[in-house]
Amino acid sequence: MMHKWGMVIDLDRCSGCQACMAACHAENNIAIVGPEEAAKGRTIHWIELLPYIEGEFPHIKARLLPRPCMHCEHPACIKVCPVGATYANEEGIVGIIHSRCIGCRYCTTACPYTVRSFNWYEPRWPKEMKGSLNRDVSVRKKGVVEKCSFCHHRLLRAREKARAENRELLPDDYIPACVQACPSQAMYFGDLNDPFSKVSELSRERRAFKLLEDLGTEPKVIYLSEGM
Amino acid sequence: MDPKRMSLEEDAILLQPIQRTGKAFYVTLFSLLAVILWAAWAYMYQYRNGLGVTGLARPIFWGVYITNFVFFIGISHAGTLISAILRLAKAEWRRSITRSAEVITVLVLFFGVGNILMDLGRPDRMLNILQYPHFKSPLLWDVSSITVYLTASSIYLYLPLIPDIAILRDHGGKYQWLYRILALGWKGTEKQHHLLERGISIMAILVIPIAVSVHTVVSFVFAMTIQPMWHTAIFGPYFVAGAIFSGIAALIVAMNLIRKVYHLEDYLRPVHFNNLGVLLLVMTLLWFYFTFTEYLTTYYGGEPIHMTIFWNKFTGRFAPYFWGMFLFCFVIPLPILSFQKTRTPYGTLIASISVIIGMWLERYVIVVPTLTHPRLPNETVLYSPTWVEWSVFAGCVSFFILLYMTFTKLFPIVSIWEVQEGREKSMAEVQERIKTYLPGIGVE
Amino acid sequence: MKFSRRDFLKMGGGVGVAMALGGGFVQWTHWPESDSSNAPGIEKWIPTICGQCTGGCGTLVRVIDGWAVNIAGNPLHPLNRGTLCPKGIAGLQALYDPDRLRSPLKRIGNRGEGHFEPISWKEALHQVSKVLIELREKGETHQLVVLGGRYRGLMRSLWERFLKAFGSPNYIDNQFRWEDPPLEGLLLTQGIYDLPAYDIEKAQYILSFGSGILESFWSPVQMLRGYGHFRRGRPGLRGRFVQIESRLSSTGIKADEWVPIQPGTEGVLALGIAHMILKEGLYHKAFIAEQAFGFENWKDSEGREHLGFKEFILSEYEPAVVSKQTGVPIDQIIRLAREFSSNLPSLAIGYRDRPFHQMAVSVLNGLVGSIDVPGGLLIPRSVPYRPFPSFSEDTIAQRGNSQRPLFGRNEGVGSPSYLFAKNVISGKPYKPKVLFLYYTNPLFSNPNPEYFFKAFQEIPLIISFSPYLDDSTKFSDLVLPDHTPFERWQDDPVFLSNGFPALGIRQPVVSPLYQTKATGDFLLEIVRELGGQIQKALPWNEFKEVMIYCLRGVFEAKRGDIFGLQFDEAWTRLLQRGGWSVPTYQTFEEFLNLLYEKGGWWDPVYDFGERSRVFRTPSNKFEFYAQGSQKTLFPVGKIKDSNVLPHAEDLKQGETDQPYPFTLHVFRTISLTGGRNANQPWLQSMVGQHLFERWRTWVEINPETAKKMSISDGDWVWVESRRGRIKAIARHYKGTLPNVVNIPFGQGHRGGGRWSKGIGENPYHLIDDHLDPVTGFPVQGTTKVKIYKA
Amino acid sequence: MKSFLIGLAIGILFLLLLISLGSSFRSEQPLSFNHKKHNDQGIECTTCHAHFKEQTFSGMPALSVCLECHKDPLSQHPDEEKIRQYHKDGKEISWKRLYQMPEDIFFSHRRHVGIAQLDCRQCHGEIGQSETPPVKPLVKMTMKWCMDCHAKSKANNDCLACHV
Repeated sequence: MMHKWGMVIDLDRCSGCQACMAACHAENNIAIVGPEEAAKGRTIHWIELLPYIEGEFPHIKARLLPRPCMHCEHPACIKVCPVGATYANEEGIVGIIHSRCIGCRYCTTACPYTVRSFNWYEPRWPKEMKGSLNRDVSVRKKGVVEKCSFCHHRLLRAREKARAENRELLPDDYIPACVQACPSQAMYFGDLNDPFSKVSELSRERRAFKLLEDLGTEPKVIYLSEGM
Repeated sequence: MDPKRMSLEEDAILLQPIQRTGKAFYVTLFSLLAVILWAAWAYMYQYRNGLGVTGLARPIFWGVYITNFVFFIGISHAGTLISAILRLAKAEWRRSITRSAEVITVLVLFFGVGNILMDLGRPDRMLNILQYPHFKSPLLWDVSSITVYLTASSIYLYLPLIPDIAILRDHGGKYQWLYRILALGWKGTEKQHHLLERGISIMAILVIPIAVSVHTVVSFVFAMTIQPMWHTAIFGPYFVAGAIFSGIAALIVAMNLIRKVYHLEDYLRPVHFNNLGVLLLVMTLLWFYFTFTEYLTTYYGGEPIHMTIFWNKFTGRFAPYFWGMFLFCFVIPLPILSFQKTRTPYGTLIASISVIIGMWLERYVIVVPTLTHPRLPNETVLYSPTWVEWSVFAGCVSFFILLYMTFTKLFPIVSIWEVQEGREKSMAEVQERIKTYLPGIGVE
Repeated sequence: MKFSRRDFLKMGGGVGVAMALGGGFVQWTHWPESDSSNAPGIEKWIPTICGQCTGGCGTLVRVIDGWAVNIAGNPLHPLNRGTLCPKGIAGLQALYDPDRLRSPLKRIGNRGEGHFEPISWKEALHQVSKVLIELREKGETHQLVVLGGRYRGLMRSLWERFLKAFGSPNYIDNQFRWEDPPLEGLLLTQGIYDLPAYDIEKAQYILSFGSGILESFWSPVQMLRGYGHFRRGRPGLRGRFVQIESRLSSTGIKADEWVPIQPGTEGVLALGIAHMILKEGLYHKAFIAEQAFGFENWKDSEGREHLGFKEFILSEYEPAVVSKQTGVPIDQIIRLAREFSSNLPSLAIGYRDRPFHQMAVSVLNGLVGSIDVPGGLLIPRSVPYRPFPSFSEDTIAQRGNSQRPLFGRNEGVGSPSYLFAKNVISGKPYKPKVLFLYYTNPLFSNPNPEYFFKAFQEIPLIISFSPYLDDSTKFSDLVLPDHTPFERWQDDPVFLSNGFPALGIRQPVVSPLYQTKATGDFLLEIVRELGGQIQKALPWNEFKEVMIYCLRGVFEAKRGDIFGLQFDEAWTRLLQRGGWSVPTYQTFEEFLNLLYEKGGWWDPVYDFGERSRVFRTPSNKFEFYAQGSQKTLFPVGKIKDSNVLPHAEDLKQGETDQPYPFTLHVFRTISLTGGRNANQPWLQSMVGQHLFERWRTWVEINPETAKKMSISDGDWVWVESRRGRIKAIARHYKGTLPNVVNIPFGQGHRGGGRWSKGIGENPYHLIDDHLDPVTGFPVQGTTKVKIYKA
Repeated sequence: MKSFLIGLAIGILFLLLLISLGSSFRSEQPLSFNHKKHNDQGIECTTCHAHFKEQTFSGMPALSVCLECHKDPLSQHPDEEKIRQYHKDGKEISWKRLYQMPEDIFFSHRRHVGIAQLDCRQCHGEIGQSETPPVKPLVKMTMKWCMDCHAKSKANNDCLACHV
């Protein structure tokens, strides 16, 4: 059976440390956006820790929630792309073909989770840093949209490795960088089609919920709520 | 009716703009050119550096360019739709105004499309839309329907222009070669006339659904997403109504200018303005009705995510824009247009300028606030358009005026043959027609 | 058709125009190519130790073509088991920081202006050794001072050995951080002045008194990993966690309950909780009976009656009294006391507050018996290094060593650095001539850096070993840049939250990028220049040799093993005790190779019940009455009992509150916990994620208060204390007390690189002069400020 | 005016010609390597391009590999001396790569050669028979070319299988 890659984030384990964010930057060659541009809101994060701070002092209900791309089953972004530069593949990963994107930013406005970012300028690195870019991932050009790919390049490498070693792809062969880095081990990744995978099991827990579930986008990122 | 036979004495003034060009024209021309060059430079600056030079950011991915896109497409409804409706309704007073309306349509469409192209992050890949079209995307529906609309309205502009071009061809003067080509050998025979009339009426019928579809589809760009205050069925009719609203306003402004500059007071009379004023009044009320419905629906439903945006428009950061829109779209035009005393050319001009400003604001208030408040927590980003965006906007407006001006210098802006036809033939026709539904008239 | 010459000319013009237009068009449409060099290459994963903070996580660095391309946690390192914190990942940006120093530098122009010229290492060595030889010749060796910061392992021993052989008593430790665990509390109760281990993985209940355990812990990943386990690692058992803090920090957000409290009164609340535990008899009776001292009233050897903890607390800290001081409701105090003492094992973790407030937190652990038990506070064993060979000082060194040290008294209690600065300013007992700065940046990361500015001005020669031009380095005369952690050899002895000692090996993953030199190697070069007894004391050529020398002790200890998978502790213990321990290595060579290959060594055993290790107090017990403090803190004169029992200290909240209505609370976020990380864009882009703040300094104000002052969210404001003022963005934050404002630490570098210099402000410039008499360090939460629109 | 327009037209044509010529990629190798000669000696591709079976890339010949045979003169070819010159200078030979995948393509030699057992010639053509180093790829690789082959060999044609 086809894999259906999904992620489970246990908010009870999550410590809000943002290692996922940094790991994602390092893995995916995300552009460095300096202070002036950051103040305008041009920072790019494929996964971002979102704060929910409700109530009034001193009775506050606050939550921190890491938000990658949801890789929805019914994504709002794919439909609207006029050139088909973003699509969902058979394994459910919503990908972007950066070399086809015309930069109309329709997908960015259509995504209810605002996970997509745009390259307002040509991403540049000081020459001292260029060699340390991840060679498995493209460096985006200015004027295209980008977002979390579930570190799909890691899947390509893992598949290849498994094939070279003449074996099936094992559950731990492929995990995204954020999951790998997570110090409190709040993130799980795996095949949702496999009823016995860790993510499958967790996604059936009582604590499991999805973000903006009522929109019917059917995210493949599942959260486990805090508390008992 | 042989054009050679046509006496032009009466309507000579209509050819004057083509025959004579004053100093004022060149002054205007060069100042417009200056603005356009400046805007071109601004765009080049954006092209080289990226969209970072605009005020856009995450999550406000769309701003002035998209606002302009909707705005210009809206303005384009002035011409074709109004002229087509008036033609079909056989409103006699239309004869002197249809051309000036149709020209707006054709010219302004380019700027609507242009703004969307300028909004692209990768204009160099623009042709991907044709190479890899993805028809699920409302943007592609736009591309299709705007292309059809542009074609249809160009034809619709061109057909009634043929006899007038023939007049120009036969009258001597500059650009004979151009007129010769464009006149398509018009001789004014009965057959030709018949064909022309047929063509015009077919186009008039065709163009109405197309025009309606265009603006509906433009609204779909927003309504098809699931974003709060965009995802609503009212957007189709709301946008169409708004488009006609701003279109008529644009037409009134254009007519006022033509009237003043080319001294066409005899052709564009207060009654035209009065009639259009009434139409604008109707649209004002319709606009209010739609706006009211839309916001009431939102308010009554009271969904929190919608209400955030709602209150932001009513009392929050976007209140100046929202209430500005209300002021310009409703409060100012309504009283002016309500009374015949103030439905003068001058009165309607004021109301129309107000409406145009208001309708631009309306589009802004539709595009930006929703994007400012996405469903999930996001950083507070304030969108303020930069000089690049304003320059490009100014450039678009200037370019449009320039093209319009140039048109009036090449072709008569009031349809000569139609006016004459009206004078000669319609009189009889009208009498005939009236006879069919009123007793006691025309019985000589 | 005939062409005239004129026509040809015109045609030529046409061609020219076409070419010009075309060329221009091509030029104009030319899309600037992005400039990455994504050439593929063979990848290697090299284990090393992260150097971004003091955490000591093991990392694997992915190296392709000599470039470090990515960093992952080392799955074998027991401290982080393959995971990392954001700082660790940004280590890549520390290595490839474009603003790193590229060679030794010599100051030109005035001090602090930041003008330097590059010099060679040879010249640098010559200059330094000349100065040091001069000190030796003049018998002024004690005027060499080493100011050392937050690092671990043999480098520290090397410095101390060097100073001893050279003849200076002045190794000044500048490690103090408010955010550290309550070390003074541990000293007072257990006689240990070192980091304890908090076994949170096995704890059931954590009461954090202002401790940023999820943000600013000294070893973040071990705490974060432990936290995950504490919450969800034990089926059916979910640890409960309460955060008591004046600000709703990320830690507070993650806690089950946030208890807002007046800043600086966390210790008082601890006393209130202790009161309720005593009153309700909920304390751990066995522990108190067997392992505690000073709980009940007692008689000393001279027969004098002394007040005991129980009576003192019961009489002084009624919940009503505590509630008034702290702002925490009485019923909440009662509930916390009951929860804390009934969900065992429970842990109370504080921060480096005033010493007796720290002690108040520490005694809570004693009250519930959470000392040296699973899920409690543990005292880890250290890594069994082989000691340095013995040597004898020469006469010059002896003379120098006998001088009074510049930090005065107290045998290393508290922070000697401020005392040092004060002494330097006053010139008593003497002024230093040469100052080495190693792994420290006091002009930035010490509260109220003015002390150090003034002190540094008095020192004729300052030599910095920092690889970056940080604030202090900018102020120095000679810069001898160290390798960054990924370019050098170093040992990293650390311990885990369950008390197991571990030893990580830091090894170069890339060859040094620039003309930098490991400070250890350089120090040994100096030693060779100095010769004589000094060289005999340090008979090594490079730091790696020092490391290998000492590692032999680990090899010969016959305990522990190379990093491997988790294994059963009980089984290991059995093997070790029986003398059957069979490590994976036979020879020392093998041991070293495995060490470099796997990343380190550990000893997965914690021995419970070794009293002499756990209680190093005069009574050899857990002291509710700090007997030991009489020697260390109050060396002269008699003291009142209530002074050495945990008590509420004078809050010293400034004289008049009127002009400065707010208390300043400086906090750290996980990204910029240390001052070292500011020039790393990845971290800068997520400094204050709870408010989406990045790349700047903001000040958190209670929304209601702000509204009253008509300060809107996002306004620029001045925050002014008696010491100065800084400009920051005002942010409405609901997790702020109405009378407190919070400012993050980490920004506002005066030195530093392109991504840190001049970005944001350093709130430490606002901190008041007042130093705690015991710790010698400024006290958190005593500075008053006012705020107004800029 | 007319002549000017004619000139303009000629100019534009000329320009287009230039652009189309300029767009074809050319590269000169530092020394004139003879694939055929080496091939005829029975030297395998892997000898010089060491990595294509295990790595994503195939790798250019390392100087040390050349020196294994060319340490002392073997032939009369003037370029042979260059090898030893490189050795003397302590530099690697700066081979130019003929085939350059776009940056957003994840291409793996291991997958194509090691796993799928494709013949080198499938993509590199008869480079083994070339006597002088070709200045441009012998097989022009386009996306369509890749996808046709993928379709034919039932390989994955998903966008994300190559685009990263």
